[in-house]
Amino acid sequence: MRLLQDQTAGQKLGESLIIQTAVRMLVPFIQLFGLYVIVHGHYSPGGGFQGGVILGASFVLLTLAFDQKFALKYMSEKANNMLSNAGALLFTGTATLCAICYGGMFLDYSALDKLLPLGPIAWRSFGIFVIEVGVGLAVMSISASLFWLLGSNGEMDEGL
Amino acid sequence: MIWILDLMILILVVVCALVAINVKDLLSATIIFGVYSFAMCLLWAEMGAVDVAFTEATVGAGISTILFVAAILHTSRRSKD
Amino acid sequence: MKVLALFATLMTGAILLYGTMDFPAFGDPQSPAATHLATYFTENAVRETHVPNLVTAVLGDYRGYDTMFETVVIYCAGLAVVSVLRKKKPSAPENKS
Amino acid sequence: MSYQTSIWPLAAVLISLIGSIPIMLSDRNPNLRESWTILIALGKVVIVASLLPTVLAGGGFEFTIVEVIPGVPLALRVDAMGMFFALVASILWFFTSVYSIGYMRALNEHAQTRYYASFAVAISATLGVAFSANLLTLYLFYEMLSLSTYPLVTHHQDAEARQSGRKYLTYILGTSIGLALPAMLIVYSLAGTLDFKIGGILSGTGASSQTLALVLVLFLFGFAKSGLMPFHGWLPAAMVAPTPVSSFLHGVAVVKVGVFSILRVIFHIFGPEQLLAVNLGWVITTLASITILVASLIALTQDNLKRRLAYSTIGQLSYMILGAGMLTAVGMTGGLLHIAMHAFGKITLFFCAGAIFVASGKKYISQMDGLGRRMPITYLAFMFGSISIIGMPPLGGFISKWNLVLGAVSSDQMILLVVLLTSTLLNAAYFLPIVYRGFFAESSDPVFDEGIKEAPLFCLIPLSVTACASLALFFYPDIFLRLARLALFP
Amino acid sequence: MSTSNLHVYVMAAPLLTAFFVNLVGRVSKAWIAPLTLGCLAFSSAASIIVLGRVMAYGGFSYTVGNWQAPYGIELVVDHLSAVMLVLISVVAFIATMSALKSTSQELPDQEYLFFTLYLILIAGLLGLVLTADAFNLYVLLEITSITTYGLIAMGKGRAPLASFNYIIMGSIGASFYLLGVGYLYLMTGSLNMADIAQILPTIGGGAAIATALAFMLVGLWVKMAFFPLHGWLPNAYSLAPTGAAILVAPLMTKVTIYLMVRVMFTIFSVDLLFLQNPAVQNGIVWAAALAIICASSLALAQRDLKRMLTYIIVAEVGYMVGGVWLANSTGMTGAILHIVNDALMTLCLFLAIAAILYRLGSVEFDSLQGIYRKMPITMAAFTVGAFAMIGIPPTAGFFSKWYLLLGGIEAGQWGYVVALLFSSLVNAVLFFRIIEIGYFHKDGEHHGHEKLAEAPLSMQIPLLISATALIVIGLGSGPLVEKIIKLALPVGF
Amino acid sequence: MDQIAALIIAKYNYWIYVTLMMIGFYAMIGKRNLVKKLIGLNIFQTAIILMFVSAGVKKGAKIPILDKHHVMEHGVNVADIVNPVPHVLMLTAIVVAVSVTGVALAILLRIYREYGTLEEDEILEKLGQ
Repeated sequence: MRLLQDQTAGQKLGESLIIQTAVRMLVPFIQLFGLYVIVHGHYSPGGGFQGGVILGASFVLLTLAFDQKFALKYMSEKANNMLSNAGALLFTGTATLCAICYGGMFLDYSALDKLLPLGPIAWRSFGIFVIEVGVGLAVMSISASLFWLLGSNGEMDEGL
Repeated sequence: MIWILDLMILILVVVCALVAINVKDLLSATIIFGVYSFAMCLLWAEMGAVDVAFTEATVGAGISTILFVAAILHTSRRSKD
Repeated sequence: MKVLALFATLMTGAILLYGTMDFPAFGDPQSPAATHLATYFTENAVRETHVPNLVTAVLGDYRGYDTMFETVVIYCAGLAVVSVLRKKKPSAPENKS
Repeated sequence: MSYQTSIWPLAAVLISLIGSIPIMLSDRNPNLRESWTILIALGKVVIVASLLPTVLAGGGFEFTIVEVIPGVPLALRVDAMGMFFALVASILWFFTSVYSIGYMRALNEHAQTRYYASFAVAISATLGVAFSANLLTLYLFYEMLSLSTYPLVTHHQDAEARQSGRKYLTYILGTSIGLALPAMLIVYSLAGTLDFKIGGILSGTGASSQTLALVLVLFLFGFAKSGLMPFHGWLPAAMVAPTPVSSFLHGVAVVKVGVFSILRVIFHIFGPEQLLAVNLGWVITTLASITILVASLIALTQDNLKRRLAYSTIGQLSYMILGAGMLTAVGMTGGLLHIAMHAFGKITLFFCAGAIFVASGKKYISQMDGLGRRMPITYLAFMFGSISIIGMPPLGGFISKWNLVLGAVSSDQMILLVVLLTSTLLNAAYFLPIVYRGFFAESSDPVFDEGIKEAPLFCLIPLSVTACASLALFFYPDIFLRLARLALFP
Repeated sequence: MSTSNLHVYVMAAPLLTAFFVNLVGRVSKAWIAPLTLGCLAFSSAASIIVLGRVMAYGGFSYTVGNWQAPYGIELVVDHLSAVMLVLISVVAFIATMSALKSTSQELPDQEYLFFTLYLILIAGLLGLVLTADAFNLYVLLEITSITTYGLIAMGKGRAPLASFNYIIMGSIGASFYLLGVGYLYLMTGSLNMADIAQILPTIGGGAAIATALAFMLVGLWVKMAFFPLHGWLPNAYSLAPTGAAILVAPLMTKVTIYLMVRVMFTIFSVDLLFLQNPAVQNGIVWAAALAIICASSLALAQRDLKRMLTYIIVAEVGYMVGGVWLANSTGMTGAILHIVNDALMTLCLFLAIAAILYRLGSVEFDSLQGIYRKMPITMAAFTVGAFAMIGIPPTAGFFSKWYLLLGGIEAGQWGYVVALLFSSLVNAVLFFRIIEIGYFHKDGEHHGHEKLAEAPLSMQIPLLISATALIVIGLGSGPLVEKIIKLALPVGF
Repeated sequence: MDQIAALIIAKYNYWIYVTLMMIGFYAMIGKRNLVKKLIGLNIFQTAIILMFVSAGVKKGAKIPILDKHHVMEHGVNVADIVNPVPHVLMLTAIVVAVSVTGVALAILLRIYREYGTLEEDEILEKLGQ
């Protein structure tokens, strides 16, 4: 709450308490929905990419309603970078792991069955899930960082 | 799929595209481009490409537009053509 | 310049339109595109991957190689933007590398 | 004829190429550097001479380095014709090395290391051309020679030298890439090989006479080092180089590489019989005759001694091409022999020009009145050289010219006889006045001329030796004659 | 079909290492060099083994994800792609040694970003060579492009503008290619190149197929800067950071030419390309000749070494496009050999430029006076590269030019032959102009050279390796052509 | 008349896509404003996506999300399901497009920092000075 007061004290044009409060309430739900879209990609439209963008959009919303410094508290630049690396690594790493497994080929998730026997087809399904998560992580962090960088002209301070 | 509806959206899309590249104010152009994206997304949803439509809605109409707006606010809105 | 651009555009458009003459009719269920690969995916994808969303199945598994590079593309975009745009503040310790 | 595989041809070619490395490394120590130069030159002569007996006995050597294009290896082969040229080049290089030391030290020239290193590479390339077993290898060494002589031409590094270097490269690289290379490609696509073969590789390929004529003309102009007009402009320009360069490279090695390449093409790519059959000899002889006459006339008008010698060279080179173009046995022998005879004569003349420049600093003929009394040995040598070039007995040049004249007669082309005689008169007209004025005219600047002495010993000895060699060749032309015969009638 | 994964590791090693470079490199710079060089050394070694296997047992196809060919994505390792794998990984390895040094000078704060993009670019190029799927090719094309946009934009001054131009042109190229793929997909329903090739004869040509071919080709031509579409290249390559230029300049256009060969001969048949449309074939060879002549002439007008080289690259593209379209096996051999040779020549020259820039900071002609005295080894290697560009034996450049010219003569395309010779002559003029300035201008005419010294060892070594390679490959081009390139010719030759 | 109507119904999607492509392409090469060029790029990309998606349409078919158990037991009638392949391809294409847009916008900001304008001719003018 104290933070909120600080924000309102230096209020700029377009920042309103109503919006800020609404956004605060909304953001967790948006993020939840983003996660849902990623996880539920097997059964409904959506998947890592769309979910990742929605997660990223939640940070965009935070930035728009408050300012960039505030949003960066939730995900620092460093964390952002780590996440994007982690996401991309999760995908490529899984792909390579499949190849390293004896008799497996690149991106052949069923080969992971040799590590943890769940059945080849189940592994295919699970493998898709894993890489969707990877895509989601990467897309989330990068869509957020794209907006932050463009919005602050590369300074990563106040934002728009 | 209703082809009349399809055609109407298509015409809307073409009009939006024409306006987007011809309007002098870049911010307007961007917003109209957002509309264009959204109409596209409708069209695809109507064609049965739900995933593509979903993606276009989040990306084309969402992130893309926002990035454009962010960039334009840091540069200039004016365009000579 | 503009005339030249217009001319190039019209030429390209004309060639593309010429190409569409051979296309199967819009929405034709017997078109080659709808029968060759699509048949296999529609019939087998769910059984082979246990993913009911065909798009996700094909995206994540059959054409996972594409998707991997798609992720790398956006990762590169992020990096490229950072490298192009990020202004260095000498005081900020976090930016020291 | 059987060829035995041997590494020695490669050694003969490479010794100076590899030798350029110690020369470059001993940059700081001129004495060591020059010792290396002499040593390598001597080694080269010894290797080439050691190959001579076998060749004279009708044998030869072969060495394949690597097959770079299907059917066309990089290969060396020592046959009589190559031996002929290699012998001339390696012997004269030895003398030039000695002469260079005297000349360069006397004038205290800069960048001497570069000079000696480039020289060593150039002689490697020359021997490479001589020993090439096919056209591709020849082309390789031909280009290597062009590139290695470029620093020598531009040695002085002033605006004029750079200009001349540019001209040199434009002519030589331009023609070799623009004309000789496509000609070579056409030959390859017709014959499927580029190997030098007695009787030619193009006979029996069924190429039309138009194609053959095109290829012939491309080759004639493509090897522009032969100075065939109108691609002769580089040679007078290249005279800005130090005199040893002019004498050896532009009197012997470079220009004769051009002629040698053309002779190779005529003898071993086309084959004289085929040229006779399609009646293309007149192309060669016409071009050569024009060059002979025009170059001799231009030489008359030159006041700069080295430029006069350069135009004389252009004219003399075409003698050799003319001889080959006659397509008769005697004529071709004469053409080939003229390579050796002219080499010894012309190098003497250039050595003398250099000696005069070292001793007196004079470049222009009009300033040289009375100089012969101050430098009798030099002028005597100059006289020997002139007479040899003019083709009067008792000097070597007579033998080759005599053969050429006989060739003209035997080929029933009286017009060629006229050309030969006219040009001989012109030769006499542009050389003898120099000698005459040197000995008998009054000095135009007696005060200045007072202090002029003979050039240093390092200069004087080589020019005396080559002058004597010219004389000796008249009496003992045996080796060269035998080699020439072997080359033409194995 | 093979279960060996080695060729995938060739591609995956730089890709995976890129992420680690990003993670570790931002903490400590010291890790960047060993990681980058290590993974590229691994790639080079692995690619050489792959080439050895292909030569011993023949080419094979590989299915990613173990899905059968038209359904999953297929990778093809045949002689041609194995050669390209070796070429790319080795060139990248050599270039990196030098790039590390010049980047630490030019972009001290952004090294980890630079090398992440750099490695992904290499992975993208390697992936492009392997793939046999028309759409996958588009994605990889975009990866290489997007990393290149980023790398180029990291340069100073006008670099962002050049990069933006490249984005527009590159996107047009990629989009045209994608349009072509779309047309093919609509007509055949398949994306696998070999599968499309099987279906095409049943359709038997027609407007859509012709349009697809035209758009794919034009798209790739934009990407490879084929002459009238070359506008983006000179600025982009000459303004890029040096470290990026020495990787991009030798590889980018050559890989795109490889792609053109792939697309043309894997998807479409020789019959469709050449026999049914001799006028088109003829026209493209003439266009290539024109490209060579125009680009060479433009190179003459430049007063900056780097810019001059970029125009030479454009001219070389004309060589190879012409060689491919000569429609005979000699021309094709020449084109493929020239891909290898040109990559090495360009590498050698750009490495020399990097060394000069590192010490001198400029490669304008005027500032090069007396450079031979100060940097003899660098300039010696530069001279070898220049000779190769001109095409002087025994350097590699001569032999590929030999085959190209021979192919031109066999096909009776005299315009192309004349253009090649003209361009060789122009190259001679260009390079001897530099040699003259650098060597034969008297010392002391230019100030600021007092402290100039030979480039550091880590830049000299790659330079010497590449210069030696030019001569070795030149001398070894006989066996190279007989044992590898002849087998790498596309089906139908 | 019926034939024309049939032709229109059969091909109108492709015509529209060509029109959109032309608009985008013209903006890319004909417009002087850099942002306009980028908008053109995006329009071009969506036009291609439209073409691909149109290729996947089947009249009266359902979206490509199936019922797992139903399919496992009874199989599926292919004609009832929209072709999923173009959708997969186009997801990738959209991502690529937005990535390119992002990078291009970043570079635009850099250009603006340097030259203070986004008009191509004005930039060239400044460079000429």
